Amino acid sequence: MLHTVNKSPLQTRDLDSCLEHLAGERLLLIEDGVYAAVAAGEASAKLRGPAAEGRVYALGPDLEARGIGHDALADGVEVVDYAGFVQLVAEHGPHQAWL
Amino acid sequence: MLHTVNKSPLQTRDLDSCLEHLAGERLLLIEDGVYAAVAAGEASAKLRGPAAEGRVYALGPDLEARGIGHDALADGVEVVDYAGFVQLVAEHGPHQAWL
Amino acid sequence: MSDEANWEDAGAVKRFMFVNRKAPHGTIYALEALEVVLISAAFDQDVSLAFLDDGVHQLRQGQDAKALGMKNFAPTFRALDDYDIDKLYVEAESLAQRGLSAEELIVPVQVVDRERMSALMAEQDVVMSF
Amino acid sequence: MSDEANWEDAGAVKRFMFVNRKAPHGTIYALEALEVVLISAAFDQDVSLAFLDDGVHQLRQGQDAKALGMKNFAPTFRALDDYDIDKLYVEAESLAQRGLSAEELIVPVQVVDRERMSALMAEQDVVMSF
Amino acid sequence: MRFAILVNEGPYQHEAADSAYHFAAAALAQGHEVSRVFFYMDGVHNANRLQEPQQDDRNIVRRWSELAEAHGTDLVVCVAAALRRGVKDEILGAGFRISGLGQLVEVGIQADRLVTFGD
Amino acid sequence: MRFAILVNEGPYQHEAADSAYHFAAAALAQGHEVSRVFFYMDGVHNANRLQEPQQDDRNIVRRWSELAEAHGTDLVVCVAAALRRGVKDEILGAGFRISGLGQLVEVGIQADRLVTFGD
Repeated sequence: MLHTVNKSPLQTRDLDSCLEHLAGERLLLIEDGVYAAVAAGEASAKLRGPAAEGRVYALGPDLEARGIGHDALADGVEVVDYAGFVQLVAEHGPHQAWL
Repeated sequence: MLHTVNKSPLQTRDLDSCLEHLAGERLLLIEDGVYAAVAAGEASAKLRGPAAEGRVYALGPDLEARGIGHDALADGVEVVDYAGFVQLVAEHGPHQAWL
Repeated sequence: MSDEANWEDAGAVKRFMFVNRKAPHGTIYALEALEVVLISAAFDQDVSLAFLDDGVHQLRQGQDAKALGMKNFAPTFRALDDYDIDKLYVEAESLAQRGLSAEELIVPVQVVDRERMSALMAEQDVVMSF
Repeated sequence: MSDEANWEDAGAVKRFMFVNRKAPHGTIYALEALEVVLISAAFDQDVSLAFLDDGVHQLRQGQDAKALGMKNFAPTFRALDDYDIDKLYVEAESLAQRGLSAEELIVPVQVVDRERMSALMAEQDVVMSF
Repeated sequence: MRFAILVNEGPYQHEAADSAYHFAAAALAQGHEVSRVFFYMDGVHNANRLQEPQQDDRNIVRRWSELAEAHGTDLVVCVAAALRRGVKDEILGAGFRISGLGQLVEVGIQADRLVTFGD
Repeated sequence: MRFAILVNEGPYQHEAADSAYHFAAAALAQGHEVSRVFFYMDGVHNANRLQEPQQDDRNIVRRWSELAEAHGTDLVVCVAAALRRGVKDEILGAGFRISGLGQLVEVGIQADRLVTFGD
């Protein structure tokens, strides 16, 4: 299963709820959800466990739009483009959007 | 100044941010914001200070729509209808919506 | 219904979960999720509903949106049983945070803990989140 | 502009604050708030902008939405000075939570603490929140 | 007292359009003036006269038109927001007009209170 | 692989409509099939052909029409959501059609993956 979160982690509880239900699955941060991946931000600590296991991704075009360089990302977060988003859904099964 | 919050307190941080900036002003809970006023809910504790001073209101039609009886409300929260909403804005000055 | 004919040809039965995480009335998401659930009944799939986070508010008794001119759709949850949709899972932690108990809900539900809810989600073929 | 003529007759000068609390690009709120600010310059009011919560993200340097086909509106903040709009208040606590410093922002701003921000809000005649 | 209202969201999706209407109606019922309602961003969809809600639901565009008819409230749709979203004169409800953002700032100056509804 | 996409929000207001488009385009570029995009709730506003964004902005309705034209993707607008919001045949973009919610459930069954974009 591939989970996506599209909201900022300091604005809504969607990321928190997703992480509470993530178990061993994968998480892709899209839209305003990518702010969670900023290492210097408060929310990035929440990603530490799954990121260390290579299960957290952030959408590149959404990072660029928001002025977040790849060097600013928390350890273990992998950047993918839309092609990578498609591959993640294809490989890891049903999509669950935490809207 | 009259502040309004229209989001659920367990979904977004809008109520938190509003309360952090409320100072001595008044707060009216509308739309999904009214869930904050439910005494049994986790969020109602945050309202305690301003509610005790009679500065917290909840919109009656929005409570009814959501099945929240007046007896379920936290102490000090005053229920107003739309006429009361209009009066609050008229008497207490500029409106600030915490969208 | 031609839709039905199509999928019956395919013979597929999938596990569909409708995930409800939003409060009713503030947005139309909750109401429209229920519309899809009702339609899905015609397709004889393995349908379940999950209520967590603010989605549990959808099941509160006594909702009355008349004064707002909006629809009272909560009673429609009672009709799901007639469509053989009876897997309604409600997360215990979400209820507790909101001071709600299962007895206060408009329909009988299965209360599950967060771990069980995660496991149920992971078993699905299709998840529609609202 | 007939709009201008009308208010000039009234002779009113009001304190207008535009409160920005949302991140850019995910919704159009941030972009459209800036549009109102630019228009307001033509009305010679006492205009200020407040950035708090996720609104501070609007001022990040290096935003590039080209790959999304969306507008890069952040550089427009640099034009505000030409319109004599120079009261940009940014909340220190909001920056800190997001790991941002004032030096990383696209324009010079006044960093204020939460208490000062509350006081500034309370001084306004009109607050437009986005 | 003279009120102005800003509506940032479209009909049916968010409660904002309902809240704005009920506020306006209540202000008028108390004898206040509601000089202008400004529809911005997705708020412009409020003005689409092609809306055909189900029988048991409210008709949001008609409700605004009737309010304007009864009380002379100026219903202004932001031209840039409307063009972008395809809300054109040919589908505009009665009592609405399309104009510039200056109409929002202007009424912010002229009205005693500006009340905002959005998401 | 066969993808289906659900779009719950309108154009320009939320990024959801953009994300859905970029996902669809990327899937097609990889040789996958995108058999249907279903527009639900405010998503129906994506189909309004009267949209006239500014010169330097993307044209969301045209982008969908071109995608359908090039790849045969079925663009389905929910009839109930569209009626309520005034999205009628007379303002429908090329390649879109109005139909029932059954089309969403059907494609959820038929497609290998259903991907949802909303707010």
